[in-house]
Amino acid sequence: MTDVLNIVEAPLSWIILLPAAGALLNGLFRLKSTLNGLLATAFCFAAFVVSILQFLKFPEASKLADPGYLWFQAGHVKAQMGFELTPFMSVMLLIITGVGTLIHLYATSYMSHDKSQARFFAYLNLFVTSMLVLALSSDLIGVFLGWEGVGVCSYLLIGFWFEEDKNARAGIKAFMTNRVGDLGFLVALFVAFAYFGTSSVSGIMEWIADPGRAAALPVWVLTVFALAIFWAACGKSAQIPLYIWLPDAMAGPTPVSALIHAATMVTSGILVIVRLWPIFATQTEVLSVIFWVALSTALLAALMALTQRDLKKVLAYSTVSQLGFMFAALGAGAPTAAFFHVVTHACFKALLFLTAGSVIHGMHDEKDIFKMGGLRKKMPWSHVAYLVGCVAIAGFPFTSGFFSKDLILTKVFESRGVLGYGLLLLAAMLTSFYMFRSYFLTFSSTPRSHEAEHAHESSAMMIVPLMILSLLSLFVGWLEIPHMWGHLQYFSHWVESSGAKAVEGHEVEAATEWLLMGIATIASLASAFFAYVKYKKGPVTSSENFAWKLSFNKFYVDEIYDSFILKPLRKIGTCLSLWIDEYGVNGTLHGSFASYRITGQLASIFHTGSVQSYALLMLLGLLVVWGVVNVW
Amino acid sequence: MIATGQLIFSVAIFLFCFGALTFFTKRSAVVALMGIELMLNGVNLVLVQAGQIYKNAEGTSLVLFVTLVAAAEAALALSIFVILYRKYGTLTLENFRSLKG
Amino acid sequence: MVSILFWPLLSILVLVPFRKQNWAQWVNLLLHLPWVFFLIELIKVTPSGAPFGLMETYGTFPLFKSALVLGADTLNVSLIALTIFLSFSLSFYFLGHSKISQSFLILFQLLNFGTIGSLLAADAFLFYIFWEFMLIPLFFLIGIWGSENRVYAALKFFSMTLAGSLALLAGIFFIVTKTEVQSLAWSELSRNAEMLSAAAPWLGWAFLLAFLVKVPVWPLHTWLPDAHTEAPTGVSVMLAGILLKLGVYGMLRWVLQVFPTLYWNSTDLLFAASVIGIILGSYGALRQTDIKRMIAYSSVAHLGFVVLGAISTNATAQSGAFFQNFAHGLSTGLLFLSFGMIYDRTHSRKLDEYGGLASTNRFLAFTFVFASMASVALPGLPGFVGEFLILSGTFLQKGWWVLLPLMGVVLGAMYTLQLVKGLVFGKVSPLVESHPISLKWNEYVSIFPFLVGLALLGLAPQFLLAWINGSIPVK
Amino acid sequence: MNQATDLIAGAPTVFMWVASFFAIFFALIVFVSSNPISCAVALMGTLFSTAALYFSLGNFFVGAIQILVYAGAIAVLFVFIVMLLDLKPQKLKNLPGRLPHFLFSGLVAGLLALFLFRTIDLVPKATEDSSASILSATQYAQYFLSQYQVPFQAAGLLVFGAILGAIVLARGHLGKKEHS
Repeated sequence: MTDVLNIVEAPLSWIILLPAAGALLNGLFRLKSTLNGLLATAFCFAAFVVSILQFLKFPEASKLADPGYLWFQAGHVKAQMGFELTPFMSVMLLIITGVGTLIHLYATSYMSHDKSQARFFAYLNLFVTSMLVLALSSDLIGVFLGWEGVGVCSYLLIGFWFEEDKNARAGIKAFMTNRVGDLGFLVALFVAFAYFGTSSVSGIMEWIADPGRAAALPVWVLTVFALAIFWAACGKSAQIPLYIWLPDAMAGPTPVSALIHAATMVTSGILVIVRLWPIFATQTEVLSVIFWVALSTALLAALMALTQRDLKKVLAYSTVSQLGFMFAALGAGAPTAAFFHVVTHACFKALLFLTAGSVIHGMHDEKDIFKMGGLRKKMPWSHVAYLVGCVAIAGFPFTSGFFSKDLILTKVFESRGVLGYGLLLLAAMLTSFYMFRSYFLTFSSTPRSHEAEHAHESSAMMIVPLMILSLLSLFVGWLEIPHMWGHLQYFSHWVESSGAKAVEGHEVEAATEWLLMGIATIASLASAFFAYVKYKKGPVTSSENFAWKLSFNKFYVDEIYDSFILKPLRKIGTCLSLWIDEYGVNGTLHGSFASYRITGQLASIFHTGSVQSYALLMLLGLLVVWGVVNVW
Repeated sequence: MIATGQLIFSVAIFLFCFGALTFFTKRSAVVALMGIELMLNGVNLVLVQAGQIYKNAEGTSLVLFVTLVAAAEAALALSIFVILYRKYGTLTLENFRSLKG
Repeated sequence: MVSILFWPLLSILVLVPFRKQNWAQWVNLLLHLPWVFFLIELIKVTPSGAPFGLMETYGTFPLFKSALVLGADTLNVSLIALTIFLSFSLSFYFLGHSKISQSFLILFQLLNFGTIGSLLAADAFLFYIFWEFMLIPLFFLIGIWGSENRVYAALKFFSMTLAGSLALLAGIFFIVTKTEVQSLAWSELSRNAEMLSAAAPWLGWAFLLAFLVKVPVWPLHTWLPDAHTEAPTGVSVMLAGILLKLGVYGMLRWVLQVFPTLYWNSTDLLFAASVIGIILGSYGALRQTDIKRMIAYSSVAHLGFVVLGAISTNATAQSGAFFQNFAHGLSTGLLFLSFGMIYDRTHSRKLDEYGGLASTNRFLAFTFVFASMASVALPGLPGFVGEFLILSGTFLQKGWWVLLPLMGVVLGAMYTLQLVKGLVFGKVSPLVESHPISLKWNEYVSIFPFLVGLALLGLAPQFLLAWINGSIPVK
Repeated sequence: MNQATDLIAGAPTVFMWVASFFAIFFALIVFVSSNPISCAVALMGTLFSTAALYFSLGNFFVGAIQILVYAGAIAVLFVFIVMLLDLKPQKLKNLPGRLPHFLFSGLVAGLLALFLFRTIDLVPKATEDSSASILSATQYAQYFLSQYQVPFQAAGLLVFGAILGAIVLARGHLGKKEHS
């Protein structure tokens, strides 16, 4: 690390305590109407203000630290509950608290008529707290505390309307998949404590930096560590094997999907990898694994999103596919590109989800886009916001999506060559196609259902956050202009300064970069136009061919999981335990009891009751004994 | 020829066995009791014989006690039989099965 | 130490005159106060270093080479603290409870006396006496106050545990007669441990068997689901809270330090048994329809983790195992207690008859979810601290074998969430609808210490960990 | 008096043979007969013949006791009871039913006799020491009051208990009207 590391003491724990206090208060007191919501938003906003203060400290200080207290310590495991803030994480902090506050404000009016608001906002604040713990804690084990805390909050929030069974089941599915992912994190922690002796990120970095000790490590340690962290990231950020929970997570209220399943929680996987980047930088095989998994996720999710009818499901699959983009950037060895896309994605995906929420709110909880249509006139503000969101995500020129996606595409081109670039470009085209499909189906042509006629615009408190987010998703891109146009590479400076150097792939000359940018823009514009042509008038009753069915039923992945993994495991386990417990051990036990009873009954045969037979038996006994004595 | 001692001993054996047989097979309680008296006599015979052989009074004293016990036992048993007869009307041993386990 | 041991007996004498039920319940509560005072005194004076740091001998049994020797160190004093904690909060729960009669309370105090006795005993024979003594009140408590087939459960529990401890008695007789050990005091036994292990190979196993039955290690665990399901709420809280831990304490104290060679040879076998216990215990819980049996099977899985830690050679897993005792005691205790309160009103244990508790009684639903999160070892709650230490210790020692118990962590989450979904979330079932649950003040007070305990041990467990780390047998 | 001593030592006299024959014969009748009265009489017969055997052995005191107590009291008691309860002769009706029982007891008794007869040769020969003489009743009495003082008292107590028992059983019974 070139510049001298002056670590500044900072009250980071305050950022966490504020939303925690909000959660506690909301939990305890059920205030009337929207007061709970406002209380939660206030606390979140306070956290936002404090994080801005910390953000401003950054040019001088290279890292903020708050030692916190010793959580637990036994044998070789020492868990310190301390907090630290690196430059790039402070940006993420702003996203979490900033977008979080907007979403809290939006949720206050969105949930205004719900009967248990206090519980909702308690969970929401609890979520923000655990997300902050995840982002801020200095030790990996603290990160894990936030990691699982976030998992529990998403379980509680997805299953918030617990009356319907399917919500509760969706919550369980989310928690279980996250739990399977967290096993990876646990393994990483075990390896860290066993081989690095500590789980604090800075401690591990020193261990890696010092060549002497790094050489002493068995060769597999770093690879296993990186793979375990990636497995946990797959669980949390919904990559190929463990993405199944995200589409079902739409069962929760829309602000939840916006906050958790778009902006903050799903990006935690990338945050951890970027923080531990020096380890990943050295593991080329792991990076290629990450790249190909991410690429296939992006493609698969994009394909699945093509035929979805439920507006939120479309956005859910698009989130999975955008996360695929971010991980692809990581796989291509460019943490800056990945993190930049995290930021831009947080803005426009939150915007898209919130607009979808206001649309559904206006349409009295009707989610099916085939039944919508013609909402342009009825919900003008939502329409504008949704359009901006689509434009940004599709990557139209000069929007934030354009810059971040283009950066990823160039980085992928540099390190993974044309094949990787081509597939990712295809995914990008699919993204803009299905986004504009959903746009035209909801907003253009004529209303197709009773609710569509009477759709009403949402209240101001919902529109204001939308407008702020749309401005953000338009202009946040300007922070990282490609170096040919100007030297305002604010972002990469941020990320590199916190220790995440990009892997030096062969730099691409400016000309090819121009070419790549041109191809990307033309591709997204073309697919948008294609969507316009196809869906201008309304839903096209496409023939139920095999490909369509495959995509609509999500490639039957859920069914495959159930029939090949979940059901057999449960079946084998339960009947195994049934057989062994009930019949095996209990059997032997009852057998032994039964044997006592049987011998008892045998003995009673001799008690015929007649005195004479007793005397006879006694004499017989005597003779037998006498005989034995004589013979022996 | 067999000596006196052996003759007396064999008589005692016969008496004892016949007493046992009567006790086992007789269906009337009183006769069963007689069987017991027979067995006791068999024992007395052996005791007397031993007393004579060793020329001391132990044999005789034991016989005396045995006889006394036999008398007490007979008295009590028979009065019990009387009650049983009154209560159950019969004295055949098969009917008294209350001990059945 | 004697005061804390004989206080339950004294409180029985005090309880005798109070025939009327609620009088007895109030007196029982008040009798707990001096007990807590004695505990604090004992905690102040307990050394944290050598095992059985503080020894007191009172008189001897001439014929049997043993003496009334009581010993205290942080291991058993911390468990005594847990016992008193559970008994204290339970005594709040008992106030105004229809089924808790005077004889119940007397038997309950007898149980406490047995528990604390076997914890404090520093003499093999004395330990055996208290170990057996505990069974008697438990047998009657389950046998009389339990639910449907309580007699079967009580009989099964009694016979299995008795069979185990008879092996212990045989071992003690063998030591007294065959070996030249001067006295049965723990210090004496542990001093010539090699001679004891050499004396007879089966001797160590005789001791170990008694404890394996008590900590339900996998093959010997079938008494636990029946005993826990049929036992009344108070007893199942004590059973899950402290009595299972006695088995672990026994293993650490009387087998690890008295027969070290045997203990370390049998670790592979015990590892297999505990791992199977974890997995089959979780699957056992998964297939239950009866809620209390589900919680009981979860205890089998959790205790599997504790045994996993207790047989490892490094200090991390050992202190993790001992800490897990407290975590499990509180979380399962709270689960049983909160469900007990529901059961007192609805009298049904079938999971599918329940649903939607969250909409009728919010506080109880919160407690239940909180307790099940603790039992799922969610970080921030004590379960995680214990389980993490155990698993990282096992990883250090056994390497990639740790993946098997890790599966148990996922299975644990599966059945707990299934239980929570069935009971708390979902549509409001007619049963829950027709029995509106409004908790009395003493029930709130009895739940409160558990919540505080779980939160405190979850976020700041270091005060307890530092205290017990001193006398963990394996350094 | 020494003539008596060789009585035991010498060959059994004719009188002894006759007495033992009668004893065994009467015992057989007790066993065989199905009529209780004949059993009772046969029992008396056995008692008298054993008394004769005692005389033949030279132990006149025991013989006298036998006749007085046993034959005189107990046998008479039996006859009295048989007469009182006028027990009908027990026809051996379900003989087949009891056959296994008969056979089994016969087997056991036979086995017992076999075992005992095997030990018959262990019976010691009478010692030729003529110094010991047949003791008279007074000498027996001294024995009872000196060496066997305690058993003697116990016997007295036993008899007392028996008498009490008999009275209580009989009297208690009369109180209640019982019909069979």
